[in-house]
Amino acid sequence: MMKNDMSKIIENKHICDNIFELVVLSDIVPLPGQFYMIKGLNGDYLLPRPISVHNYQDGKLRLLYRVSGHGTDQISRMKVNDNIQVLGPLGNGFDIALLNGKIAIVGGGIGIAPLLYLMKNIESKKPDVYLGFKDETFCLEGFGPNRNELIVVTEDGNTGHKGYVTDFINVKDYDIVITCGPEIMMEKIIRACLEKNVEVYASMEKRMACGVGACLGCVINTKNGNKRVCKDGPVFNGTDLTV
Amino acid sequence: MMKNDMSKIIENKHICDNIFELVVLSDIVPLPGQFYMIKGLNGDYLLPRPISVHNYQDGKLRLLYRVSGHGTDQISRMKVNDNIQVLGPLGNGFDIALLNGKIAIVGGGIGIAPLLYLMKNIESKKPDVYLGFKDETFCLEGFGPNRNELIVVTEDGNTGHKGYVTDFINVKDYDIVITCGPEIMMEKIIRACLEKNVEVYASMEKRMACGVGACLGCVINTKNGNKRVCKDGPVFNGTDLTV
Amino acid sequence: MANLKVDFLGKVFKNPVVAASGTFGFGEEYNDIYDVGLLGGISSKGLTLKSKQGNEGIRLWETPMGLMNSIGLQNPGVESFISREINIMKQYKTNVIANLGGNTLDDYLIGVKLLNDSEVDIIELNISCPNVKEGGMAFGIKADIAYNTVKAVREICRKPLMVKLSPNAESIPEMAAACEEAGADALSLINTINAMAIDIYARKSVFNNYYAGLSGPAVKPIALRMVHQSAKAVKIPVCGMGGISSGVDAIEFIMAGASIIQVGTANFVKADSCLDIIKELDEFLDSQGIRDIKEITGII
Amino acid sequence: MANLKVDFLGKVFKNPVVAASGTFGFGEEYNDIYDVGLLGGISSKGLTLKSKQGNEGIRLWETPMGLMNSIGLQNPGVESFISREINIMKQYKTNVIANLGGNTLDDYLIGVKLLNDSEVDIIELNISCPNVKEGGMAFGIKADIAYNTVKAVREICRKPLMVKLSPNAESIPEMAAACEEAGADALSLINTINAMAIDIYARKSVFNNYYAGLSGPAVKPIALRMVHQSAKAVKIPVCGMGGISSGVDAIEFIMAGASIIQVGTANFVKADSCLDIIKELDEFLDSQGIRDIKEITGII
Ligand SMILES: Cc1cc2nc3c(=O)[nH]c(=O)nc-3n(C[C@H](O)[C@H](O)[C@H](O)COP(=O)(O)OP(=O)(O)OC[C@H]3O[C@@H](n4cnc5c(N)ncnc54)[C@H](O)[C@@H]3O)c2cc1C
Ligand SMILES: Cc1cc2nc3c(=O)[nH]c(=O)nc-3n(C[C@H](O)[C@H](O)[C@H](O)COP(=O)(O)OP(=O)(O)OC[C@H]3O[C@@H](n4cnc5c(N)ncnc54)[C@H](O)[C@@H]3O)c2cc1C
Ligand SMILES: Cc1cc2nc3c(=O)[nH]c(=O)nc-3n(C[C@H](O)[C@H](O)[C@H](O)COP(=O)(O)O)c2cc1C
Ligand SMILES: Cc1cc2nc3c(=O)[nH]c(=O)nc-3n(C[C@H](O)[C@H](O)[C@H](O)COP(=O)(O)O)c2cc1C
Ligand code: FES
Ligand code: FES
Repeated sequence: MMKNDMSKIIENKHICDNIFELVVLSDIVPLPGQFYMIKGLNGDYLLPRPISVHNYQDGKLRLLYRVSGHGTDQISRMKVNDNIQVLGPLGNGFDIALLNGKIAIVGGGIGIAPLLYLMKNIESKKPDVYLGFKDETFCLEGFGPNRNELIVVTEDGNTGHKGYVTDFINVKDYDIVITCGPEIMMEKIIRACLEKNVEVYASMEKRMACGVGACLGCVINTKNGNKRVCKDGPVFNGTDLTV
Repeated sequence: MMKNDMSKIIENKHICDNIFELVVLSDIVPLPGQFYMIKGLNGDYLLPRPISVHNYQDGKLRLLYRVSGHGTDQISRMKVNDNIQVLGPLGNGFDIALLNGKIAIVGGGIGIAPLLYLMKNIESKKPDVYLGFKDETFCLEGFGPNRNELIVVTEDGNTGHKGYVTDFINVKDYDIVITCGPEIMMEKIIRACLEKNVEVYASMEKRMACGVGACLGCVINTKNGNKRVCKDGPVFNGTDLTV
Repeated sequence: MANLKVDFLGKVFKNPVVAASGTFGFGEEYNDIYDVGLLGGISSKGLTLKSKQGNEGIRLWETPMGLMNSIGLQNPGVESFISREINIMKQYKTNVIANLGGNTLDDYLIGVKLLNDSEVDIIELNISCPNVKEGGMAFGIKADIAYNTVKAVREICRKPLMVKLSPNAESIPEMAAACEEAGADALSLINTINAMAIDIYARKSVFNNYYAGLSGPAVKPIALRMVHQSAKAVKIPVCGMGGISSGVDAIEFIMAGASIIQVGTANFVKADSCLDIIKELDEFLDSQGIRDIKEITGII
Repeated sequence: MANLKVDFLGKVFKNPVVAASGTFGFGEEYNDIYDVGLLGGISSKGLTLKSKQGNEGIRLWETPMGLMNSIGLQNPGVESFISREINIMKQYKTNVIANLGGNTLDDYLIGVKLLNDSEVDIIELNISCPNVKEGGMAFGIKADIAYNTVKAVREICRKPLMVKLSPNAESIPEMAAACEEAGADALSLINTINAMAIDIYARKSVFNNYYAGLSGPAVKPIALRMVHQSAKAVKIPVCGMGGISSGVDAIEFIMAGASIIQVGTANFVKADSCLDIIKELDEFLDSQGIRDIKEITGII
């Protein structure tokens, strides 16, 4: 079941840099890794934008997004009480039941967005969390050090370790690695895991139109043929991917 | 000289019904009857909207507008401090030097917008003011009864006289009549004036693209051939018009 | 409640709103959002004789109020359609239109033969595909090639045959007339308009195939003109589309001569756009005191 | 500061940005807003041999990110242009392009003869006007008619001759090649696309002439495709236009093969759009380390 609705904006807050958090009411409890197609009502752009669930609690859906172009810029200008179009939850999400053993979560930049809600859902499994940023870090609190091991890496060493997050994780230490972030980061992680026979799940990104699996605009090549990121993903098992 | 600029919005106030007042800073003192091409920056419409100067004082330009479609709706949603595109002042405006003798100003609905600033500019000439509305009246204060004779007419008799403003003016009583409002109202006034040999000036409306006289999209037929409402008008002498 | 029901090629459409080919899959994804049985019909994803993987590279690109796509007809093939997807479509209580493409005349003919024995209500022959025998120029560009294709298909086709015109045709009125003469029962138009986008930083065309198809509100004024031209050029009914996003848009197409309409890109903009359009059609007719939508079909 | 200077038909354009015909009058109105001498050139309002009053009824209509117009070539006529308006244009230190329309071949020929002796830098032959001798079909639809027209004009024309193509042409590559063969020195495109709008309440077409011309950002992807096709089809230089509103748009057209570009509808959206575009061109080139705009012309 998915919801196609006008929702009133509860919050649309500037977090830092070009990162914002949008909060809307939503009845449906999403799975971690699922996403929503979001569109302002009076924008001069056509297609809704895919944004992952960042957190969900007590009917409040939180979406963390980076202003990276025209559509997200328009969304960031919307005010509390404005109506916004929210279609979702969409996609497969992570299959929590499969996530057992020693788990690492590896996020990069705005790719950390879906990982907070994932973490909350597998907190009892005490995953280690690796987060990489360019310079400014954001939303670290949620992943809080009292909850699990938190390794923060910035390219300039501003906060935490200096370098790339991929240099600070030894995938062999884990049974399962979960990753979301820039393509190049995910590729490195996936390759390392496949080499070491570590189970790996990645949340993929592709331009979308329908977001529900109808237009075939968002397919990726997998070992089992074309798969739709919006419907068959966005979460894929690394063994299916052709990296 | 005209200005083509991004201006910061000082005020964008709901007056009543679907009437709003927009206030921006502007260095150039406009002539009464001139107008501006107004456009929000992120709207999903292409063409700026022509809006008359409603008032101008101390560098503050006031525009009174009715939300009647998509563009004006978008303008009405803009907030204080947002940037807005303002091109103007444009058009000929009223030639104050020509306005002598006993003057009547006849406005209808949102057509009263340009008449307040006109009135302020010819206050010393003590014009009589006739204003017609459908039901709710607005912005009457500016035309204040202490300044001149003010005759208010509403179709439902809610405020002032009941009926059409055209039924309450005897154009013969005046040397000059100035009108702005719905086409049908202006036509009646112009015809009456031409019949009675009373000088009459009307502010005309046409769809516009450039607003500066270049595209020839806004022409009206006059006795002297096609005239551009944006450049040769919007104020026309009744004797030129083919009503 | 005005009467929105339309007879089209002998089928009853409960309203004139049909989901456009390629934008609605085989209906099942949108049926998770609303009951797609409320639509007048659904046109299937474009089918080819053999299954196709479609194009590599970027498949979607947004333009000002438009969408470019280069899906490349990814589809399961006619045989799979007949054994599987048609059953999905058939469970929704609405008309099932099979959109059929092909690169050779034989592709079309074999495909039609297979569909003849299926449960599809209407075949929509998509003649915008590149014609491999004619050097890649689409069947839908030159009226004489279209005529031959449609005529051959007509001879073996036992389903109502609707031919989908390409806006890239040399002349829309000539193309429309040629398809009518060749035996089409109806026309549908427009397919997407050939267009281009360039990634100026990468210094290359966004799409691997250079050009891609433009759809959405941006093309509506062009589509409306072409639908009007077609409706004037032929006596067979016309199914209009191209940028329809609202009841007002739909009414424009109907007044211009479309008996039914299709909605494509608007499904992406808002998933239940088709329902909004049906509602707005009804409201418009009521507000104007029109009791039957057929009263205004082609009045311009 | 990259080099934006372009040689085009033997004239020096200080930058490739030209104000498009019909959107800029004869330059004087926009010169009240900024120094139009900063532009690469200005194309005049479309001229006809005799003055024209243009069309009755609504002349402008907004569409999603587009503009429809039906001005109907209101203009003072070639003779008035030569005695009056050209002098206005000539005071701005930029190239003056005379855009010339006509309903018969004779109109064109007499017009060109008059312009031969004037100070215009380039003649832009607009072949989108309805050809009265051919029953109202525009000169610019069929390549053979265009060929004959351009050839006849070429024989008497002593100015650089740029032929402005209509996007409604049956085939853009064939049309481009025909005009080149007939002796055109350059091509410009696109003119507006035939389109329609309906006032559903009045139940009639918005425009008295039924159809009108669509321009603006909505048509950009189509225009870009046509400019690319033309540039590939001919060796003569191409002037590209259609929906250009930003430096990025302009670069796309230049990469697709346009040596210079024109800006039309964008002037209405923001009066000094041309200046913004020139600035953005410069910034893009600098940011990419490109020292001369010619390095990227037609690289796709
Ligand atoms: C499943 C999924 C989940 C996502 N979750 C988040 C999230 O939680 N937070 C967040 O900030 N971003 C997320 N993204 C990326 C986000 O969708 C894009 O950054 C956004 O669409 C860019 O739109 P724009 O208006 O800023 O850019 P524009 O340049 O205006 O976009 C133009 C078009 O390109 C598409 N596009 C551009 N960049 C991307 C991209 N990286 N991925 C997919 N489409 C793109 C847009 O959707 C749009 O159709 C997610 C993407 C996917 C596919
Ligand atoms: C010289 C002049 C001065 C004006 N002064 C004022 C004023 O002070 N206050 C005010 O409220 N209105 C004024 N108007 C009318 C105002 O411009 C229109 O109401 C407005 O453009 C409608 O835009 P929209 O976005 O609401 O409607 P839409 O329906 O979205 O407009 C679509 C297109 O039609 C044009 N259009 C629609 N209605 C009109 C109209 N009545 N006149 C001209 N173009 C129209 C729009 O400009 C736009 O290009 C003036 C018009 C002119 C010509
Ligand atoms: C993503 C996408 C895929 C499409 N696939 C097909 C197709 O397979 N067969 C076909 O005939 N038309 C296809 N079309 C064209 C549409 O059916 C329709 O003709 C066109 O998009 C214009 O309508 P619209 O503006 O409402 O989208 C496709 C359009 C889009 C946007
Ligand atoms: C109001 C208007 C008037 C036009 N008049 C002419 C004309 O007289 N001659 C001509 O060749 N093109 C004319 N055009 C077409 C433009 O020059 C240009 O080819 C077209 O608008 C596409 O460019 P654009 O999208 O940048 O506007 C006109 C366009 C508009 C919008
Ligand atoms: S976005 Fe349409 S199939 Fe994925
Ligand atoms: S709006 Fe362009 S001439 Fe008046």
